Amino acid sequence: MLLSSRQFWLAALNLGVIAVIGFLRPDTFLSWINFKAILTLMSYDVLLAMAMTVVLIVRGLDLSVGSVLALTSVVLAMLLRDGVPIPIALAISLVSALLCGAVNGFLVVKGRLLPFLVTLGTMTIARGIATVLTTGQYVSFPHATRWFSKFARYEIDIPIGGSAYGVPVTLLVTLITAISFGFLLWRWAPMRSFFFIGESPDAAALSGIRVERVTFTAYLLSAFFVWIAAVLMTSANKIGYANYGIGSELRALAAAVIGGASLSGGTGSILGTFLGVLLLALIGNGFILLNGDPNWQQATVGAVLIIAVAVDAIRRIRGGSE
Amino acid sequence: QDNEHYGMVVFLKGSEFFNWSYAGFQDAAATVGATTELQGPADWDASAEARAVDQLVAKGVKGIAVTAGDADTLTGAINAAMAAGVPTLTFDSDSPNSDRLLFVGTNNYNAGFAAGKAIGETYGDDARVGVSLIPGLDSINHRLQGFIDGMASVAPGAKVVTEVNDEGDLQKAESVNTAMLQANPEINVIFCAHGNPATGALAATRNVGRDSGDNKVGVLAWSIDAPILLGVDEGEYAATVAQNPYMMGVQSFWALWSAAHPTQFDSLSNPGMGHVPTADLDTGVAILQQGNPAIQALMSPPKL
Amino acid sequence: MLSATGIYKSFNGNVVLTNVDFNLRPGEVHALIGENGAGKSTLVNILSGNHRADSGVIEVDEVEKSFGHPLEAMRSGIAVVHQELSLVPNATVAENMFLRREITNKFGLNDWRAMTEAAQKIFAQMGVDINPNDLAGSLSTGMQQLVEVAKAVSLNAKYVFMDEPTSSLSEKEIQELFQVVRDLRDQGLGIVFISHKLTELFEISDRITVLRDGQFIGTREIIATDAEEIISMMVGRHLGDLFPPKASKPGDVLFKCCGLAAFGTVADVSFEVRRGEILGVAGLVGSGRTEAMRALINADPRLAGTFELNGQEIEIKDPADAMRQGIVYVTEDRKQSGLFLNFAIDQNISVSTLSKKSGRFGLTNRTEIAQSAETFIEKMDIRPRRPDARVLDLSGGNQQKVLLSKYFEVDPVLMIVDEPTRGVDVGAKALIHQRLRDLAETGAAIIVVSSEMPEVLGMADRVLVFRAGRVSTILDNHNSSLRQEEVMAAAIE
Amino acid sequence: MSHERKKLRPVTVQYIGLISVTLLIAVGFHFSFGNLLTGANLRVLAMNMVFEGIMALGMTFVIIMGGIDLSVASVFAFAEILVGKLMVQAGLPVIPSVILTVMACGMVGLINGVLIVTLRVHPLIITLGTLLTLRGVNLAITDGRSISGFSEEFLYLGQGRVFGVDIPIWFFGIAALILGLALAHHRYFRQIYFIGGSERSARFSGVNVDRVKISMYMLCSTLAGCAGVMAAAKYGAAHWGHGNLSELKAIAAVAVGGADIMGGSGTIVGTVLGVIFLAVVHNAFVTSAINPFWYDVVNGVMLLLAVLLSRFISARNQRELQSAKQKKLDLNIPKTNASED
Ligand SMILES: Nc1ncnc2c1ncn2[C@@H]1O[C@H](COP(=O)(O)OP(=O)(O)OP(=O)(O)O)[C@@H](O)[C@H]1O
Ligand SMILES: Nc1ncnc2c1ncn2[C@@H]1O[C@H](COP(=O)(O)OP(=O)(O)OP(=O)(O)O)[C@@H](O)[C@H]1O
Ligand SMILES: [Mg+2]
Ligand SMILES: [Mg+2]
Repeated sequence: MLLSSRQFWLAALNLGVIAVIGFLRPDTFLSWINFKAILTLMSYDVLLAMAMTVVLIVRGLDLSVGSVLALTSVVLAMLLRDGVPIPIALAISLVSALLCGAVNGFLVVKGRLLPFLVTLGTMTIARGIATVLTTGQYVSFPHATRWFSKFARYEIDIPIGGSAYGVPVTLLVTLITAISFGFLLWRWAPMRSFFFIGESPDAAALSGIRVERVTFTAYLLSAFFVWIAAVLMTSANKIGYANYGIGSELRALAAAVIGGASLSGGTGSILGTFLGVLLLALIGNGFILLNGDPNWQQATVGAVLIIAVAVDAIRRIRGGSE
Repeated sequence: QDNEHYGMVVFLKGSEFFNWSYAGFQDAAATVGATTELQGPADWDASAEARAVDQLVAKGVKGIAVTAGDADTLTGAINAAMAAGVPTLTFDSDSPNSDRLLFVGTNNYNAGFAAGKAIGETYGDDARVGVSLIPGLDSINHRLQGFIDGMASVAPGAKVVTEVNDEGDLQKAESVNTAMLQANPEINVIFCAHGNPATGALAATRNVGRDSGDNKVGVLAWSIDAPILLGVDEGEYAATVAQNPYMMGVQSFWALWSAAHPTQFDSLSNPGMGHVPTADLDTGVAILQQGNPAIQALMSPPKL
Repeated sequence: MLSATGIYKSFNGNVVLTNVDFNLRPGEVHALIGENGAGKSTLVNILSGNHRADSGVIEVDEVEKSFGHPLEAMRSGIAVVHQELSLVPNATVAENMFLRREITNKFGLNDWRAMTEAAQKIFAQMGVDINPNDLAGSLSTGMQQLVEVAKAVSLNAKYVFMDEPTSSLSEKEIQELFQVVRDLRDQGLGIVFISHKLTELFEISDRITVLRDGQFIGTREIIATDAEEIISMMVGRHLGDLFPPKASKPGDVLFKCCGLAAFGTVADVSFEVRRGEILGVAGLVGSGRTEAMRALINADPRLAGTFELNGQEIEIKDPADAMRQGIVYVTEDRKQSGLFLNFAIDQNISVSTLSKKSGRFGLTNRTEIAQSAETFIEKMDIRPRRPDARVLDLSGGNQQKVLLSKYFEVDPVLMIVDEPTRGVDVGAKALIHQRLRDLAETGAAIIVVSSEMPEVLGMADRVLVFRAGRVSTILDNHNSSLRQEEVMAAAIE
Repeated sequence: MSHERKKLRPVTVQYIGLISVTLLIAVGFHFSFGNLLTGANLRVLAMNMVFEGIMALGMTFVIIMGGIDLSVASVFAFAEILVGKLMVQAGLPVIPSVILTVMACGMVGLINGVLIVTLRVHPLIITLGTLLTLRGVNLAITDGRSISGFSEEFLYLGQGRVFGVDIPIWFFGIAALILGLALAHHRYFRQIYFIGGSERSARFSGVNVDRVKISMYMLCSTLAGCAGVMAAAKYGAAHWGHGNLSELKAIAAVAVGGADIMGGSGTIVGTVLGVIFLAVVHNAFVTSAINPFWYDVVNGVMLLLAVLLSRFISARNQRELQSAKQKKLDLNIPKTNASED
């Protein structure tokens, strides 16, 4: 079965929301421009939520995704500002992101500390360093090669049917990353071990899985996704900023959980996470399209989270084990 | 004998705007050999500012300049500081019911008025404005009121169509403004009522394909951040409202310094302290458009 | 008298108990027996308020009861020693014993001293040496079992259920426990005793009730029945031998272990195993057998030890490394470190061979996974016969079969099995023994660690006896001549 | 009997470590920068952390139980706003307003608890949901504006002093004392160690797990509500942004105090020490006027060091236990050598 029932009802829910908003505001909502905007703008959240999903599957947690995003973007922007060639700047920023992931992974795996505490610590530290580096100011890089500050928003025309749809590079990169990683997670043998580790680390070890190494890899992978988001965000906004992604770790967690990941590990999928982010984005979008009170906008994320887990729990309790 | 020491308290510590203020504060202090420090939370939590004020009083600074993240929340702390004999004033965001010496900053209503007037003059009665803001901040409310009045003063037919909450976040600003433009295609101006959303709002115009051409949505920024100044210079933004945060810092310091050094005349409002201006100091705004020479001057932000 | 009549119970539509009658008189030990999944634990759970029956009547001393929570059952004088230990590891023994019945001082606060003393008194009565101030988690399984019994005693319960209390006890501890059980019976308590070990039941019980597939088969007076009858009631058929014949001819030395040591638990363990041989490992609980085996594959840090496989010196860096070289260890703790409880049977069986089963780009091959699961469901007689059934919903014995299948699937050359049949019914036991012997016959070597002496003697070609973290001796059993006393002597001494 | 404990328990070691480090920082900074250990500064120091401290007390119970409550920060702000609305906008007198507010906050805990036990979803998720929702509600019902104009009697709750000590600090001290005593010695509260250690076992032992859980979430948000009420009185204003991220500070304090976030261990003494430690570190930063941007970095490092330390201590204890066994093992060389046939 391709869709577990969780993903199925999430997809249905998304379609339901689309139908409702589409019915109420057909002119503005049901346009490629609007969908393009929704999808592109949720790209960063998708990447961060993917980063969260990977570690959730191995029974971890990464509260530092938002801070690492900020730190990575700051590092990248500062290097570009100082005239470092783009490939080198990208490489160094990747290393700095992976370093954060490695610290998380190391402390969780070798220090046997709880991921919650470890990443709570690194969350504070990473943003702290980003702020120290920039004293909180925007870092722009007017002298870096032009293409870098253009590419994330560059639109590639993809012909579908008769007409061509312009898809921004940000969205394209995110989709490609999500689809290829989602596929690997679903079918690639080495990545299947993530699920076994999350379900029972002890049993996984005795089943010949190198638990420590694989768990560490999950944190690195998480940092890698954050790096992609940081590069796209830095390019799209043309600045590095120490306050990027504040609060995004909680959004990412919410989305991943709505998508079926669990803090007790062993479950989660990229499709589910994507649908979770999409749901939150659609509701936020619909809120504005329907001219909802902007004050209530913030409450929706929490409410959607609670409702989503409640629906799932009721389904689970009622439907029993299967 | 220790140097005289003065403190500045801000919210969103580290934001470029307050860095300008602090630079002014620091530079002014340096001319008389005084030292300074910057305190406050990196987020919107005004109660943390109140605690920072308490802390500075306990530390025994000579004077405190505070920007009130929330007017009421800081009243108590400012009053306590004044009662303890530490001259305290507000800058940029006021706490009008407190005993502060005075307020140094942009008169937000006036600034909003100027901005509204500029839009009214450019777009006339056709102006349909969407506002990107954080609800509930007094300063922003005043700006908006000023904006509405200013615009009405020259173009009575112009209208504010809707408001969206950008939560002070770049990313968020882009999504809500995009949606706003989608929902209200008649909008032809986005008024960013504070510093953060401008890049997001501009990106939003691009997302809906209205960043150039006849149908272009003009973005009025409220910021002197380098990327935005660059954008103004390149014609991406319609204009930006430039406050004068550096001068806020400088004036704040001098007022505090004067209060801490009594001369032959007492302060009119706070006997026992030195003589300070008896009215609030408006540091003014400039509406910067493409080609304005001030842009180049502001492009290199201060080093702290 | 405690009686249950016409009990029905189903989980999500799966009927687990149908029309079960059961009664327990004061002053008797009543054995409950049945294959894995027959519904014994479920019955206990219903009688002790942990689950609610779908229908049926429960009477305690002629009064009809309906328990909604274990506490209510406790108040009616019912205490349970559960199949899985239920002490809280990081609280003291005394606090565990008196939870919810704390002795308090005049301020309403806990009176720790009084509780310690009360606990000491009970332990003294039972004749066991346990410090009430120790953390429960620091005790061995056997000790914890005794604490649970003590807890039931301290409840002044009239009816005590013991769900497989002996499955992780040594012979000596079992005898201690039996003594306690007899004392309690003589004091007029009614005791339900669940075990898969028939000999034990004949030794301790007065009556015996048999369940099969959730149905009540019958109750017999123990003096009026025999093992034959009980087994046929249990399985509904005649059973063959419990143990397969011994190795026809052991081959060359396959694996050699020299000077194995683990910090604080195991020292200087050396032995060798031959192809086609089953090496039994006996010893008292806590003698370090499990630790030694885990240290062998470096699942727990090893202090020292060198190994030879097929005459070649090898290194074993971690369990994965061991598995790569064909050495596997099957844990005694299937729930914690054996199975992926929330995953399906096929997932569990294929976990170690995923890469092998995957195609060119390392993509998993779903049909092959399902096929191998079906093979094992057939071969190991796993129920339910659906590869996609969740392991959590399986009974203990079937879980054990899934666990073993996972390692059979690897085709190991050396298989170390720790307590291969803990909590497994007789029918399943015979099957598991046969499968282990089958593997040995293909030229693999097998090490069977077991606390059940008959199992060791019935399975092993040679028996390695542990005592206090060291090898006490290695005894020969090729012609099944070894006697229980010899092994015990080497284990205790 | 020889049933007495001779060894220092690991938690004791952690407490001693925490106290010494705290003192070291305080004294060190006092002598290098002056004015840390002055009366005025100590008061500021205490007031700086007191609201998070009160939340941390409640959090301790929840964490020992194996749960977590992220929603305290929004409950805190909610209490401020509600008490403000009741008094300033509805014109209720002080006492009923405060009681109603605290009860309403207890209700949030009730909702948290009920959702957690009925849905069987990890408390982190449920309370994240309530955190986000309630924060949105706070923003919406105030339109983002602050509420002020409290009466003098009410302000006394936050600004008044008894024997020169502020009321919130009294509240923290007394609450810590009573709750600490109850947690250590009262049977109802002892149950949470069992729930945290093993929920299943607790249930089998007759603990009404669901009820205890719900009551602890209620306790936690009630305390957060009390903190919020006093904070409104302290600042003379209620605002949705107040107490932002204080849930993380409260959790950090509990963790630094040596509680296991997985549940089963932790004490009020530890939490109080954790609160004091974090307060001193923060204060040392401010008084020394080291680049304040470094504060977050140091704070994060401190948290990691503290949990590493407790990890290290428990590992060492484990090792000592093993050493004793190893000695026994070394002595116990068998008389008969392993014999092969
Ligand atoms: N909570 C549950 N949910 C679903 N099925 C259950 C549950 N508890 C037990 N079962 C099923 O009920 C049946 C009886 O299980 P039970 O544990 O009572 O067997 P048992 O006789 O104690 O077996 P064993 O000897 O292996 O302990 C099994 O098929 C089991 O899978
Ligand atoms: N009397 C005891 N008091 C405290 N701890 C004990 C006692 N007996 C054993 N232990 C501990 O319990 C654990 C069980 O040891 P281990 O698993 O090696 O024994 P085993 O021989 O494999 O027995 P089994 O697997 O049947 O329990 C060891 O960590 C041991 O230190
Ligand atoms: Mg059972
Ligand atoms: Mg063992």
